[in-house]
Amino acid sequence: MTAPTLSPGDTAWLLTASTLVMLMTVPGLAFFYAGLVRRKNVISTMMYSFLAYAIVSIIWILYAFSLAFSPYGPLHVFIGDLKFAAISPFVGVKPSTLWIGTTVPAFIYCGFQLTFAAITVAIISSAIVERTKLSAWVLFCILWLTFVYCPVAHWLWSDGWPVSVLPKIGLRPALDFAGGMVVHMSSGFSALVLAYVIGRRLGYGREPMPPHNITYVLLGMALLWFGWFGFNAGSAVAANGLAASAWLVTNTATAAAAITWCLLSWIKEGKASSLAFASGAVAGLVAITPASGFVDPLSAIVIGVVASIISYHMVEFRIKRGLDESLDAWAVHGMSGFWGSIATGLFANPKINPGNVGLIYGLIYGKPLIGALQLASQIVTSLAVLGYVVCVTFIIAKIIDKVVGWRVPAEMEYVGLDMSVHGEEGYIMR
Amino acid sequence: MTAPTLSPGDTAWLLTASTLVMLMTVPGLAFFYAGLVRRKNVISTMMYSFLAYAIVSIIWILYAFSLAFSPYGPLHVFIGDLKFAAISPFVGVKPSTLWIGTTVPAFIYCGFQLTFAAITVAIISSAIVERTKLSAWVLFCILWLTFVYCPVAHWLWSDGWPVSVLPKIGLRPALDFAGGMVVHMSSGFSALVLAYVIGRRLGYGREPMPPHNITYVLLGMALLWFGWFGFNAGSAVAANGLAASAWLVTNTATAAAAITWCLLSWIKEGKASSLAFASGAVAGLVAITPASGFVDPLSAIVIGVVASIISYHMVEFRIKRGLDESLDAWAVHGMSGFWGSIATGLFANPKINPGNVGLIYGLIYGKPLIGALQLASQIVTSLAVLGYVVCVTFIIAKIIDKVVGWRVPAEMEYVGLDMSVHGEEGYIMR
Amino acid sequence: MTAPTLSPGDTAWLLTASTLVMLMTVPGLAFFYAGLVRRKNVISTMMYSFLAYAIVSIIWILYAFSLAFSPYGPLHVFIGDLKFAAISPFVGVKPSTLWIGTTVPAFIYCGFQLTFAAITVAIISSAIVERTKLSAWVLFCILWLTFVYCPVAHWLWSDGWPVSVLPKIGLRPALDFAGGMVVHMSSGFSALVLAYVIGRRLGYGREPMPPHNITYVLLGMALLWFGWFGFNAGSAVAANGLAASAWLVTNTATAAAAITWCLLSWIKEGKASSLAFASGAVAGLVAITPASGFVDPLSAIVIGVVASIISYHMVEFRIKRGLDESLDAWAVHGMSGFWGSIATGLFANPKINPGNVGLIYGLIYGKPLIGALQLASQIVTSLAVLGYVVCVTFIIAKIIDKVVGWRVPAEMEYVGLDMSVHGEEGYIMR
Amino acid sequence: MKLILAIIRPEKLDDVKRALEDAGIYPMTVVDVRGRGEQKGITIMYRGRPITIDLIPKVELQIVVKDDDVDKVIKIITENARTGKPGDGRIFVLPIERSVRVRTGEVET
Amino acid sequence: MKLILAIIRPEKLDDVKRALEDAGIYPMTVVDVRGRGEQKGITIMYRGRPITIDLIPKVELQIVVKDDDVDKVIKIITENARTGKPGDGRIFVLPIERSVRVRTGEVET
Amino acid sequence: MKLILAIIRPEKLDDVKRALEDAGIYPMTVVDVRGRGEQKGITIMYRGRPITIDLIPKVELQIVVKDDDVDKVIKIITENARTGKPGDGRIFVLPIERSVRVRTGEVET
Ligand SMILES: Nc1ncnc2c1ncn2[C@@H]1O[C@H](COP(=O)(O)OP(=O)(O)O)[C@@H](O)[C@H]1O
Ligand SMILES: Nc1ncnc2c1ncn2[C@@H]1O[C@H](COP(=O)(O)OP(=O)(O)O)[C@@H](O)[C@H]1O
Ligand SMILES: Nc1ncnc2c1ncn2[C@@H]1O[C@H](COP(=O)(O)OP(=O)(O)O)[C@@H](O)[C@H]1O
Repeated sequence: MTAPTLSPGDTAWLLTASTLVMLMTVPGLAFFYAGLVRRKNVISTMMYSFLAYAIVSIIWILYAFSLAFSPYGPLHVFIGDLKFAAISPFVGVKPSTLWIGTTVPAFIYCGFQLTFAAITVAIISSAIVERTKLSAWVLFCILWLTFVYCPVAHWLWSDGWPVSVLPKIGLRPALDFAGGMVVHMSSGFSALVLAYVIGRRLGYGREPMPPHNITYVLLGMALLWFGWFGFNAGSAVAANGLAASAWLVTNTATAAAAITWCLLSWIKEGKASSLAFASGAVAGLVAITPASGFVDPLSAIVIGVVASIISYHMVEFRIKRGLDESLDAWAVHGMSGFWGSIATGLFANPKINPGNVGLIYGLIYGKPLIGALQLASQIVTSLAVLGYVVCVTFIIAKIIDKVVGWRVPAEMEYVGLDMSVHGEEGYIMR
Repeated sequence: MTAPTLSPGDTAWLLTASTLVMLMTVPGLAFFYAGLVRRKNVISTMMYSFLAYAIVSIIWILYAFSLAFSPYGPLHVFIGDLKFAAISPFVGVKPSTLWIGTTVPAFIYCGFQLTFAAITVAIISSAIVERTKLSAWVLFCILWLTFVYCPVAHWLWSDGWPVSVLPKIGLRPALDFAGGMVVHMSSGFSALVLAYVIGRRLGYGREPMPPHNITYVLLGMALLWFGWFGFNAGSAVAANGLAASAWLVTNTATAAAAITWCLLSWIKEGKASSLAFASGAVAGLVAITPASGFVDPLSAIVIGVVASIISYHMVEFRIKRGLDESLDAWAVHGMSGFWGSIATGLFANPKINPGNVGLIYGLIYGKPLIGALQLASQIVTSLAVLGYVVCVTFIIAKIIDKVVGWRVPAEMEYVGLDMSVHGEEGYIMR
Repeated sequence: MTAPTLSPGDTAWLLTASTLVMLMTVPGLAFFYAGLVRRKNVISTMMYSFLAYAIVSIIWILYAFSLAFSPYGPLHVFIGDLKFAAISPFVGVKPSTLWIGTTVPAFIYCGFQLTFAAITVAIISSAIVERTKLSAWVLFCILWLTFVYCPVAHWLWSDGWPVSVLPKIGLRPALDFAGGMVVHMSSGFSALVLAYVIGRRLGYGREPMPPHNITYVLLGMALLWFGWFGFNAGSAVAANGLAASAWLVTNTATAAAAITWCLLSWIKEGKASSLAFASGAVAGLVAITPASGFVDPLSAIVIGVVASIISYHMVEFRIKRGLDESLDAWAVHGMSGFWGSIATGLFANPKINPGNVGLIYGLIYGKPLIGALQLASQIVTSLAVLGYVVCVTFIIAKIIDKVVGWRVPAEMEYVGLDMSVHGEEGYIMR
Repeated sequence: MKLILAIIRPEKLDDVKRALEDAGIYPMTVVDVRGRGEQKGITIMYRGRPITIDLIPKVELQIVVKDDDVDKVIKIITENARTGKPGDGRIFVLPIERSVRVRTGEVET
Repeated sequence: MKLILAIIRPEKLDDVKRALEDAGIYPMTVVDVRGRGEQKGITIMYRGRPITIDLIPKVELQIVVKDDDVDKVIKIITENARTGKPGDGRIFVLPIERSVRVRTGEVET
Repeated sequence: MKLILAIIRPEKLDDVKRALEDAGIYPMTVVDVRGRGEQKGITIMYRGRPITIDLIPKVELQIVVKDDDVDKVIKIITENARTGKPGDGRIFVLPIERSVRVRTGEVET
């Protein structure tokens, strides 16, 4: 096999896209979440995201990239091996046919994927804010990345069973363009599990806990939206028509979802809440993620609208259940990620990505069976991801609870983690 | 005609540039404006920008892109038709010769233009802050995009009379590289009209209304400057020498204008105000916009310096007239956009963009007539844009006033729109 | 010689990288520093950075680019001439073989370098915050850029003695991929000199001067990290494997350094300070800068860890000496820049950048002499830069002290520079 | 008339406000303050070292009421601001000599 | 000496300050507070539902003056802080027992 | 009991707090305020023009103490908040009629 040729244009876009996705966590997610908590935990909440990014950055290089993306090894249907650990044996300045990005240097493919792994871990921190030990979180980052993210990423994006085994049993390879299952379902459902294991914040439900800085939430939302163009359009791993299409549908679904949730809050609560707009935007971004390389702009509108409707009701449901899944990663990432993964099996349009047909376009273009099989693959894989993630995260969470314990003492929680854990005060405005 | 070939390098740059321009509105403009208002309206002011972006995003896909950029239809000298509505018939993953960006996928050309339309609408919100109903603004976004932006964009950037008819009557095609007329004159003069129709904020002129968060204004300015490289250098619709030139003159004019306005405030008011610096930067960015694909760096300095001098005095004039055009979109965008459009006819240098000569380089290179004709085209088109925009915006504004009314009740205005409309408080710092 | 061909891919990346580096100063550095000072100086601190950027932008075009990057002139071993002043004689829309970026238009090479010069000057402002006249700072920007930055940049990146003379005397050309010496050592040591000449803030050491807004420091850190991908990966001046490698090692060293400093604060002070994380991130970014085009990811971990350990102790040392080098540019930029420049001579790996071998890989690959010579060149050049920068900055600082004076009157310092110099209040939160 | 200064936990403000409303006491002025009581703040053990956070955010209510209402207001505040843990706060009663309504200029007593 | 506590609209602070200056009264301490009067805040009709915003930002002036100046100061404040609409505020006068200047330690009365 | 209102420079808060602690006085409430004294703020010459910054950030301590401790507290504050330059601040003493501990409801006197 001849060595693949590096494309400067594709490489330029991957360098840019990786940089954009990095910004989503540092500081996008950090500000989004920090704005939602009480002032006394603003630093702490940001640090969960920053530390997640930094820890994943190191581990990714050391062994996680290899685990997730090596197509070799005895368990390669489930997870890769350590052939590319410490990435020293493989010199990454050249492209490699091992990965989808055959026209870009392997180093930046590795870096691009690194930013995905990092944000996935960081999203989970939304469930533990205002009450959790830093040491428990650090431990969780390492374990979860290794035992949850690496396998699931391997399944969908390397040589895992949803792409290698499903076709052999008559189904279609499962599609997850930019991480509806790998990133959003996995982080969202893990957040739910953690919230359950860790328990509620002191005073939750009895005392008001309003977001202390909505402008930061909106800044975070904007940076997420901005960076998400790198996330979705970057997942084409080339500067081509598919990237352009992903760019446009990403924007479309997000706008539709933001307007929808904002309208819901206007109609149902009498106020056009800006947090509703922000939540909607994120729900739309999440839902379009798995579909962004397959659907057309009109379908994107539907995907966005439905995403907001689903996640809106899931938030209500979560609150009614009295669960302190504090910043709603489950309702927004988990459930809209689920919806987007299913929607990919409904709306995939072969005019956008030749060969990939969802049920609806299958019916239109006279290939209903292929469409139905695609939908089936999406459902099967989503449920498998869901099940795996919930179980393994539960085990990890329980182990950490036993070993170091999740919660800080009550006085620390009362004073706030900024002062008690970090010895810092977010703002001194006097 | 052979199908154009996609260039990965050009596509990479357009994907990036579109993403950068998106950031200018979400959250650039939102923070710039929100910092300038009183604390009680910080959320509301941001939401005008965010909603404008979201609404334009949807409408652009549905029909506005087609209206603005379809070269077909019976009125194509004035406006396009609906041939590309809902962009489903045209599959945008390939480049198209219909648009200037023949080496990039049509989807991203559409997306790039979307971000321009969105920021143009959002700029106008600066005139209505702290006193306006959300419903009126939503309605305005839709009507103004359709009846003002689409035609004017069509005139300059598709097949409109300034590029198709003017040459036939002996003039030169009017030049507007990145939107001096389409974006800045149209939004700036519309802001003036709206301010006039809506009237002043309660207490305006009697009570102090200082900007509540100058750091947000400076953040917004910085993000605008940053994103504007995508705006101007992206308007080359290729990663080429013209883009590089646009990048450099954009930075140069902006720096010159920022220093100039800052100096004016230092000399005239005794203080080197940071808001002066920020206003100057925006004035410089605006003025270089139409010229950025035509002028050299030394001319950019002149364009920037003059922009700040003009806009500075226009702000003074506006205040003296007692008009509450609250955040000076007219003085800065309208008037510096006007100046930049004229300056293009003065400073266009054929060494930068072959074939395009302004009056000054016409005199230098012995082609004074072509230069003079170019200047004439710039003046004629600018005045036409100004006249059209003012009239149509006035009609739209009056209709909305009759149908839903612009102003919130006085108590809502007193309490602030964050609490009364959005049910939210921007910061809870206690 | 045939004219070089423009590469759209490389150009796309340079346009992007330049834009990213611009963001590092405007507003990255501005927010980083402004968060660290007291509330009453937030505007003032930002304005030092913004003005530095604007002033450098103009002077760069007028003559500084030529001084730094013209390979001609009688003193070309030391500094360039004015052949490219006002950049009018050279039309920059085409690539030029005069500079390293032969596949990108000269205009964007000039623009890319502009952003480096601007941030270098802006970093120095960290030493003068809360007590310095604006006029003195403006004067300093102009003089320092001319007499310190231009020569030092010329030495390493054009035709200066470390690359042209050292090889002739048997050493290796000194390596500074993205500015360990040119940017960080020069700004860091200049900050030290300025702090010494200007003296301490009133009440320094007696009164608490806690950072007023740590969220801004973290925002600034994040934007620096983000933009630094443009800084380091952009310094490949192409979208190639080297850029990809620089991207990945930049992220790796930064993460390692951030974790290290955070751990140091956790262990030594009992708190995992977020400022420690931020300082570590910057130290890592600085240290990897000169090495980013030469080393592999594992070496990057070592470089990052050591950078934090060094800079951590230098901060302690600085405080013990009672020096008010207010925001520790010396300890972080100066000393980690020094370390990174030496580390390049230790860890350069020829598998990353063929032909460049540091001592360690020299020993491994059996070329210990070349490695040792490289290390020697790094040490010699670093010390020369250090000596030159300290002397010339001292002279400039003293001249300014005589001519305009550095310090504002005590009452202005007490009230804060925002009110007294800029006539503005950063936040009005009431 | 008396000025009641009540320093309470911020998270109890809503409860106290609601209870006062129910008793027909609407007017009040609220100030964000920081404070410490006799415990010298809160002391936490963190990684084996004691840490004292000495000024904790509190809310100060300033309520001017007729002399007859003082006991009622104090009772409502104590009952609704209480958690039983240190830091619940203090109420001080100060004499008021005169009270003027800005809108009308009228003097109340 | 008396302590005058005046709770007024923030947007009237400049006017009041200027009027006090003109009368030779410079010293004052200003506190940012939130408050509600007898109206229980402001009630707005929005999309057919009533919304009550109950704690509105106010400014509290604390001015210590000689007994003789109390009436003058009250008059100036009421005149300059008045809009005639609910929410204009209240002025309370409290007795001061002693006043000490930190710079000199001297006691004033 | 008395309420001591002490308006001091923010940068002196730590010193004053520490000195009070050393004297066994822990409880206090701290309010961020702005103020001006008889000097009408600070006047600066800038580029040949006088500029007056009139409301300077200050910190107001509110400390309720037994009558016997008043002199001691005043002395500690004056000594530790003093720089000798205008703007050092003022201390006012107000009478307290009653003091109630929220946690226990007990009345102190
Ligand atoms: N003597 C005092 N003077 C002024 N403020 C006080 C005094 N005692 C308590 N406070 C205020 O009340 C708050 C709570 O007091 P604290 O003593 O902790 O309550 P308790 O001991 O009754 O549980 C303190 O944070 C402080 O603001
Ligand atoms: N009895 C009171 N005790 C404490 N503060 C009060 C009282 N009455 C009014 N205030 C303060 O004065 C502000 C304005 O009072 P308000 O009653 O609305 O004015 P008015 O009824 O005289 O027009 C309130 O927001 C509150 O801060
Ligand atoms: N008469 C007063 N009433 C209320 N506050 C006062 C009064 N005098 C001084 N203050 C407060 O004390 C602060 C310092 O006072 P200042 O007069 O400057 O101190 P001094 O003159 O004793 O040096 C002022 O900023 C203000 O907040």
